[in-house]
Amino acid sequence: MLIAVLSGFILAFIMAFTGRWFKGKLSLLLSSVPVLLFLYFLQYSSTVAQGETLLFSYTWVPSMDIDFVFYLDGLSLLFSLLITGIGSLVFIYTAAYMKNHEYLDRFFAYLGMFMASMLGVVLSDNVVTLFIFWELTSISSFFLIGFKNESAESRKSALQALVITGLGGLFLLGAAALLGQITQSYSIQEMLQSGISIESSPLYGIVLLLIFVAAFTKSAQFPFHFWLPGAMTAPTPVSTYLHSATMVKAGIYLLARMSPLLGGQPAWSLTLMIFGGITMLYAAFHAIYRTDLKAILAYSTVSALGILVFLIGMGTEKSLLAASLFILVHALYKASLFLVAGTIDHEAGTRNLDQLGGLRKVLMPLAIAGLLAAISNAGIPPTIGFVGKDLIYEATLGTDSTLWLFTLVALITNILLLAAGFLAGIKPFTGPMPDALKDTHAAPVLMWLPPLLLAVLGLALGLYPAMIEGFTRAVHSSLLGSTSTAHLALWHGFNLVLLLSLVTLALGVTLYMVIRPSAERLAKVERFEKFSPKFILNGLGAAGTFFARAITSLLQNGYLRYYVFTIISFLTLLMAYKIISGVNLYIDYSRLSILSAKEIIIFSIMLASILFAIFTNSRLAAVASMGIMGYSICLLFVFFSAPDLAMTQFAIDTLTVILFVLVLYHLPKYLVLSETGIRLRDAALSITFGLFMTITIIEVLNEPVDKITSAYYAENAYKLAKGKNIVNVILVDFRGIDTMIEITVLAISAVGVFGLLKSKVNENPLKE
Amino acid sequence: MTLQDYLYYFILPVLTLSVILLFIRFVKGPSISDRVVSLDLHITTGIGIISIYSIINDQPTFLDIAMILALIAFLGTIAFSYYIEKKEKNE
Amino acid sequence: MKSIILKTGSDYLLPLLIMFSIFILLRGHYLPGGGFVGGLIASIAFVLHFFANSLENTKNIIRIHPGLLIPVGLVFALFSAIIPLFLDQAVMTAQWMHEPLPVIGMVGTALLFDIGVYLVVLGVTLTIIFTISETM
Amino acid sequence: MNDIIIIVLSTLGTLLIFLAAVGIVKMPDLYLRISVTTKAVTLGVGLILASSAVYFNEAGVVSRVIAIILFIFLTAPIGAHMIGRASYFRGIGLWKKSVIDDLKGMYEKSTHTLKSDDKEDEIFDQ
Amino acid sequence: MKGKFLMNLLLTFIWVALTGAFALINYVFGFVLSFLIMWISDRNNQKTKYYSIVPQLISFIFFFIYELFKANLQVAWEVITPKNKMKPGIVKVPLTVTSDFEITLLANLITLTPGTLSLDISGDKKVLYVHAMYIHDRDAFIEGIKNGFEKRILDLTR
Amino acid sequence: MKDNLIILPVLFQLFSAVVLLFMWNSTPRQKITSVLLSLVSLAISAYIFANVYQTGIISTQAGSWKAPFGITFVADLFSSTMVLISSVAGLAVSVFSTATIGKNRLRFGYFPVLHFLIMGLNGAFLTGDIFNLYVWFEIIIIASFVLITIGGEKDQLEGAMKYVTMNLLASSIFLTAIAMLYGLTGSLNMADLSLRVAEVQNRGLVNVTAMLFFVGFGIKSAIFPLYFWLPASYHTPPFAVSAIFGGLLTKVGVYAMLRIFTLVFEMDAFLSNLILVIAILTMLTGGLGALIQNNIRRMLAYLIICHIGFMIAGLGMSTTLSFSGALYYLIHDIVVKTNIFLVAGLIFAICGTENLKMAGGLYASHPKLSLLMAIPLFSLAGIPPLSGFWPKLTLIKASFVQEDYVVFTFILLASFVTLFVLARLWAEVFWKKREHISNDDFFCFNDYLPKEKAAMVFPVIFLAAISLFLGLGAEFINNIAWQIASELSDPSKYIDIVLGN
Amino acid sequence: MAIMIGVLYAAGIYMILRRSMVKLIIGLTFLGNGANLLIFLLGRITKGKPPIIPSDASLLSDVYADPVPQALILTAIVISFGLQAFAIILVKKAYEVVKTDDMDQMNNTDRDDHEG
Ligand code: NA
Ligand code: NA
Repeated sequence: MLIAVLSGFILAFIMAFTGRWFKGKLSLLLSSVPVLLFLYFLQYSSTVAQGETLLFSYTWVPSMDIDFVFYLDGLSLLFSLLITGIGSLVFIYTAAYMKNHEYLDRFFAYLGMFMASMLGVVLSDNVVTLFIFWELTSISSFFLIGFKNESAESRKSALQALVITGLGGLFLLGAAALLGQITQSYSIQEMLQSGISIESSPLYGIVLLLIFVAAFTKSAQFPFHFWLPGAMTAPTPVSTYLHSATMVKAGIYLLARMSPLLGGQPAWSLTLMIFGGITMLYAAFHAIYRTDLKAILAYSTVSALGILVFLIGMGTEKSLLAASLFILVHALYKASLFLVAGTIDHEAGTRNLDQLGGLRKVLMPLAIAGLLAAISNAGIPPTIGFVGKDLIYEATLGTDSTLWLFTLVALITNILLLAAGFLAGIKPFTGPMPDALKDTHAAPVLMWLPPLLLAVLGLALGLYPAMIEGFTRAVHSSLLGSTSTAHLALWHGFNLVLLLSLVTLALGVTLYMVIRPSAERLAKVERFEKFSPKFILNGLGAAGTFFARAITSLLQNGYLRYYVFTIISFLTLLMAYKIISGVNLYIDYSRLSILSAKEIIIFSIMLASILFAIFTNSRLAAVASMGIMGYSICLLFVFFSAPDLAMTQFAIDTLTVILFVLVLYHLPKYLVLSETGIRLRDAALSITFGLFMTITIIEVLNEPVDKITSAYYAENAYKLAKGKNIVNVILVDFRGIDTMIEITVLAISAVGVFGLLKSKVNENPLKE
Repeated sequence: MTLQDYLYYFILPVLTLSVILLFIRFVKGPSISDRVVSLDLHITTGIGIISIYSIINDQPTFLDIAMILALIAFLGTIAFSYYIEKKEKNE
Repeated sequence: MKSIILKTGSDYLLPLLIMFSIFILLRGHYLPGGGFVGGLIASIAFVLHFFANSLENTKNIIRIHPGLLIPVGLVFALFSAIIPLFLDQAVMTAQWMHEPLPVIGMVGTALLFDIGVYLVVLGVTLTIIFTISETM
Repeated sequence: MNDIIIIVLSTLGTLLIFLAAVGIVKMPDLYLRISVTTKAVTLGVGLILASSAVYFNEAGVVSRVIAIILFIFLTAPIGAHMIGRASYFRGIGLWKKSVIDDLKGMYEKSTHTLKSDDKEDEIFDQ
Repeated sequence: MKGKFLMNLLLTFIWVALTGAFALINYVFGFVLSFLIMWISDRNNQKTKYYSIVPQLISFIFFFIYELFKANLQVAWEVITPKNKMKPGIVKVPLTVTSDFEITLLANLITLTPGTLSLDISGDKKVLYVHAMYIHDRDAFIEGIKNGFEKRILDLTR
Repeated sequence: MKDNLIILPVLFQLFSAVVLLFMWNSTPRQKITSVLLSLVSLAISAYIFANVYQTGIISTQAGSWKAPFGITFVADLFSSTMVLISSVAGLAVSVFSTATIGKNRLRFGYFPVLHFLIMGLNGAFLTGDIFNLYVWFEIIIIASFVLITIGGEKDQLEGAMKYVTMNLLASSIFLTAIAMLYGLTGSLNMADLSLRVAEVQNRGLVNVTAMLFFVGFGIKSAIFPLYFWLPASYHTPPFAVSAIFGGLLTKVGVYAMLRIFTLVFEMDAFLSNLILVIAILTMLTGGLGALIQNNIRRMLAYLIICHIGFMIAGLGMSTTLSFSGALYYLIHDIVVKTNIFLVAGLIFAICGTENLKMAGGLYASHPKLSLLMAIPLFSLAGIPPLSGFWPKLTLIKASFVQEDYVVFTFILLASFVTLFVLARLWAEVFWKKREHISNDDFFCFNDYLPKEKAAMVFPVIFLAAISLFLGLGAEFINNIAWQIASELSDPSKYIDIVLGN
Repeated sequence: MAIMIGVLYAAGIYMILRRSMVKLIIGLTFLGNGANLLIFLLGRITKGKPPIIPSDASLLSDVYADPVPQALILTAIVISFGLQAFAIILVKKAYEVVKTDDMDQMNNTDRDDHEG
């Protein structure tokens, strides 16, 4: 199982090195991977359909409680089959669609990566590994969306998609960690079985929020939906695979998976129904205004995803059953429609409905596929779409109080979607063929067969829903969290549901007849873009950038003194707080050494030279007063019994002065001084800081201290280290390492000075 | 009054007073050369202070510092002269 | 800028100061001094010579590039640090000769180390000051 | 006896230093300050050092003191000379009541050389 | 190479004095040490002259100390009296001494004497410029130097 | 293993530097020697790490003076891990330098100083003495001063002025803090201090001292609002230098903080909250800064800051779990940041610019290299299961345990910003078509000798492989991080071993 | 003495806050001096008793100054000399290349659009 899940990565890895062999004819060979996987998963279908579940565990990071645990139940198997099945078709389709493309190998690598990630998402029982694969789908989709990477539009869409789904991913991470925190386990099954009630946890709200954002971003729910239409810049196989059949359903998958765990509460269902409802309506409206085939499909996908969210949110047995089936239904017809659109684009050179028509003449098989998919979408019997739509109406009608509202929403959405489906699946093939399309060729078999297969499958399943009944039941069980007894049928007899379906059909077809997609109509809608979430989020992004720029240029403004000011202010604040709040202020005068007159005078001289250095305009005078200060310190060292220090301080001071003198030789006079205000401000800060230092020092001096180290040195310097000047013994023996490093510092400094002075400026930082 | 007291209460104060006077010149300038001269005398006077201090504390060790002081102060003066002479006048 | 007085003076001061620096170096273990101050005094000697004469003159005296003293000094220090490692003792453990040498006194790795310090300080100071002067 | 010598020497030295300090404040121009103070202080410090030599009265200390004194006497005039000539070169003027200035105009600014008499100067000017 | 030998001995003594250890072995060590130091530092100066006449040296030192005290008192007086009788100026003193060592010695002695300061020596070593506090008579001043310090230096070195 | 061998990472680097100093005039020999010596030092570090991993904390007393009288060196798992990683980074940078550092810099001691720098890092990691730590810090800063200015270009000098000033300021504050500590306890040995600080009566003073340490180390580790030096300077030196800086320098500050605030000072509520607030602001300002940069290295510099926030947050939460998150992040960050600056170097070599707007087309021209570079890029972004992800997960867990949802929120936000920034980098540099044609005289990547190309690519592969291991081998690394965190949480064993109890 | 150290710190900070590079370095020197004196003071001061074992004794039994701070300061002084020397040269070089002593004019590398 692990190999099955990871095979896509292996494929991608192999492609990175052997890619050049797979750019031509051999590329079709790659399709064997998804096909084999599909067959592999198919073998479990009967088992699963019987209501069994399978668990595959592989150790990975046990210390973090993160392992590869793959859980195969109805839901995950459904998705696995979709992923590998549609994957197979997409692989095959791609081989033809992108024949001889320069980077075909990369494309397959990304597809493989994506497929593997997606399998990981749907199979993982461990929420963290689920997140990991989830994130990998975002990444691989980033590469896929941005595949035409030299187009700015394409890059922008890829980034946009990554931003939205990446953001969602992080929420999922949070959710995963939080769930783990609440239930002390990362395994979804264990969570379900542990009986710990997440609903009653105070963190429930946060978990929901996190899960919702994760799912909504991935599944393009309002207000995060806009990345999906944007992602249509990707090559059609990508749109088909990611943006209709699989990746966008990851959010749905997540909600479905979590439904038994988190569902049932008003917070869960209301939120999902509201957002799902808004999304399905909003996107459906948008769909019929588009002229670009793929845009239509994209919006209708968003809308369909809204329906799914809505259904899951409703959380009734019927709605979940509807969801279970609709996932499959939608995948089949939408993938088909996308592939159809891709082929049209490939052969006719445009996807613009304005310019399309009459293509049935040259692309007959494709027209059939389009028609079948469109009617499945429309929910016209005997397609599986009809079964799905029925279930949706049943579900909405099944709710008690607000039934009419839900049903109305579903109805309108379905009408719009029907029209949109016809626009995409039927319109290009009907009517007269525009002159521009006269030289359209027939599509190669690999480009019409996959959509046709999908469409036919939709038809077949509609005719024999029993074929998948057991399976759907298994899916339904997963969603319910208990065993399902659902029954699928094409024909339920004449009832309200059927009536609704008929109304849908009638109004939808009428709408299709009325609509004439055109640029002008599109423009009308786009006027409202100002209020669209995309625009608002873009605005937020711009505001964020502005904010980032403002903050950054405020902080990193280039003025060193400002930086230092900030740092010292920060330090002073911290010290002040600690001193005022915590230090027991008292002065024990007896512990303070009494200063003699000469020390006071030395201090006064130091003080004077400091002031002099501060206020003088002559640099040299400042240096000289620095020298004076050094010598005063040296005298202090003499008075306070530190001859070695005095010597060293003196020698160093002189050398420093010499260095200054040698260097200053070149520098100009002091430049403009800061304004008085700034000087006062700086002075205030400096003095405050100095004051706090003084207070701290006095307090530290009050503390008793037991210096065993010094006592040990006094005792043993001669006995053990054979030296009488204890300071020097410390330097060369007790703490000799310090001295060794110290001379190394000097050595490095010399190297630096030498280099700094001798090197010539060169502009190229890499190579001279 | 012991020798130490005498040194402590008379000699040292006078020497420090001299240091103050030297410092006045340092502050007054007016030219950099005046300051350098003052600096040099500071150090030389420092040598005197240190040797008095070594008597007071009975610590001949301090004379070593005086030795270093003498050696190096000279170099500082030379460096300053070097600088003063080399510096361009228009600066 | 050459002053005869300074030049003559420095001719006499140079050996005096070098000697003094060695004196300070050797006595460091017993009285104030040591490799560091010693090295500084030695470098001051050469710097003084350079002020009085020309850089070429002073360089001729030293013969080698002063920068070379740095790694040499570091080798001394490194040696005194690693010798004990070969004797299975902790790094920098002082090793002493059993009998004191005349004049210098007890000789051990500490002295070796101090000499290293002396050389590094000398090398560093001269490198810095000479480089500055060369590039002025 | 030693104490008296010490007191005399140190007092003398201290007074010299003090006078020099007064001098450096009082003297009207740089050159006077240098010439007044350098030596006074030098001698003063010498005396003080001598007093400490007397105090400790050990060969080691005495020799050290002698070394210091010698060194000061060697370096102080050189230092004074260096700073004086540099200052003159840089054009730091004499006191207004100065009676004579033989050095005026003798420096060759560009080459930092000093001439011994005026004639060359004239030749040079032509 | 008598001069060098003397210098060597001198350094040896200084060494012994510095270390304060008067054992024979220390003299030997000091001798070797100073020999090495001179070897290092003397490479550029081929012509070196050292004084050989010790008595003259001693008398010279006494003369110098005398001068020093005299001048110091003079200056002290000047400083403590409020009125000043100064007549400062820079005087050009022609030189008889020729070697660098002699010139340096002379200049330093002049500087050490309070009230006078050797400012500079001309490039051709013919003239010493001296700053002085009391120049009542220029020629007398020059004579004072030439007959005082310079003559004694010449006695000592030639 | 003989205990006193733990000092070898330091001494061997010193030895290397000295050997290289002796080769001053022969830069080709320096190159080979540096690489070989780096290899040996990697072996030494690995050997020490293996020993510590198996036998536990090892300490040695320099000069055989028993603690607290001499200077103690301690290799616990934390320090030996850090030493190992810095050797890894050192090797990579050394190899990269052989191709990318020009004569103008090699002639002025580039390689010796590089080894001095790593010596300083190793010393700082291994020492058990607070003043000795200061001294090692000084080695690090002087070596970094030299490296940041080497070559002496205008930008370098401008950046260096700020870098130098603020680092010197930090040193002064650090030294001040040490003085306070000595004044309060009379001791310098960190294990000994741990015991003595607890005995100080006037707790307020201990707190003030802790603040000084916090600010001192804070400047070095570039936390808010002390990080200004970093974006001002990190993009100015050669790429190899940026790499070692970006990888290791700020991390020493983090190391020191982790060490001091677990061993010497107790983490009280105020400190903990302070650190958390700072951590949040660090993540925020760093992330925002990175958002708007067009210069790749400036962008990365801000990301460094942003990610320091993660580690500091781990410190602030102050549980074994949060420590282990911070430590895992630390390990990951060193490897990946080093690598990413090397990647920036490669980008520059290929595109002739490090400006996002002008660079481009890398993916088209160097697809395999691009994929290689994607590894550090995405590791840094914390894409699971690469190395950046695990510690983040741990930190998030830790924040939940603490019920610190603000921290959690900002960790997510900062991760998000990082992801975005790096994706943007990818889109601009790798995907975008290169519009700007660099001038002809630019020495382009393709003009390099094969040997040099290999020297530029190999370190990236090497570090990428390690970061892959850090990610995919999460179990191993997480165990190490957890073990270190446990050592930090309960320093009694450390203290016992150092003091020989 | 405590006040003096406070003054040194204050002066150091004030100088660093000025615009001139030279003042900046002098400020850093002040800070360094302040820190050194701080170590010295906090090691507690003893007057007139250097930590040197008398020639006729083998250990220090009398009152003596604490040698540890002295050794630390010595190390710190030397190190800060190394750093300072470098900083001074850096100032010189920066002045030569950037042509200004004014730190306010060195904000090139902090501009958003700075091209490295
Ligand atoms: Na030292
Ligand atoms: Na030291």
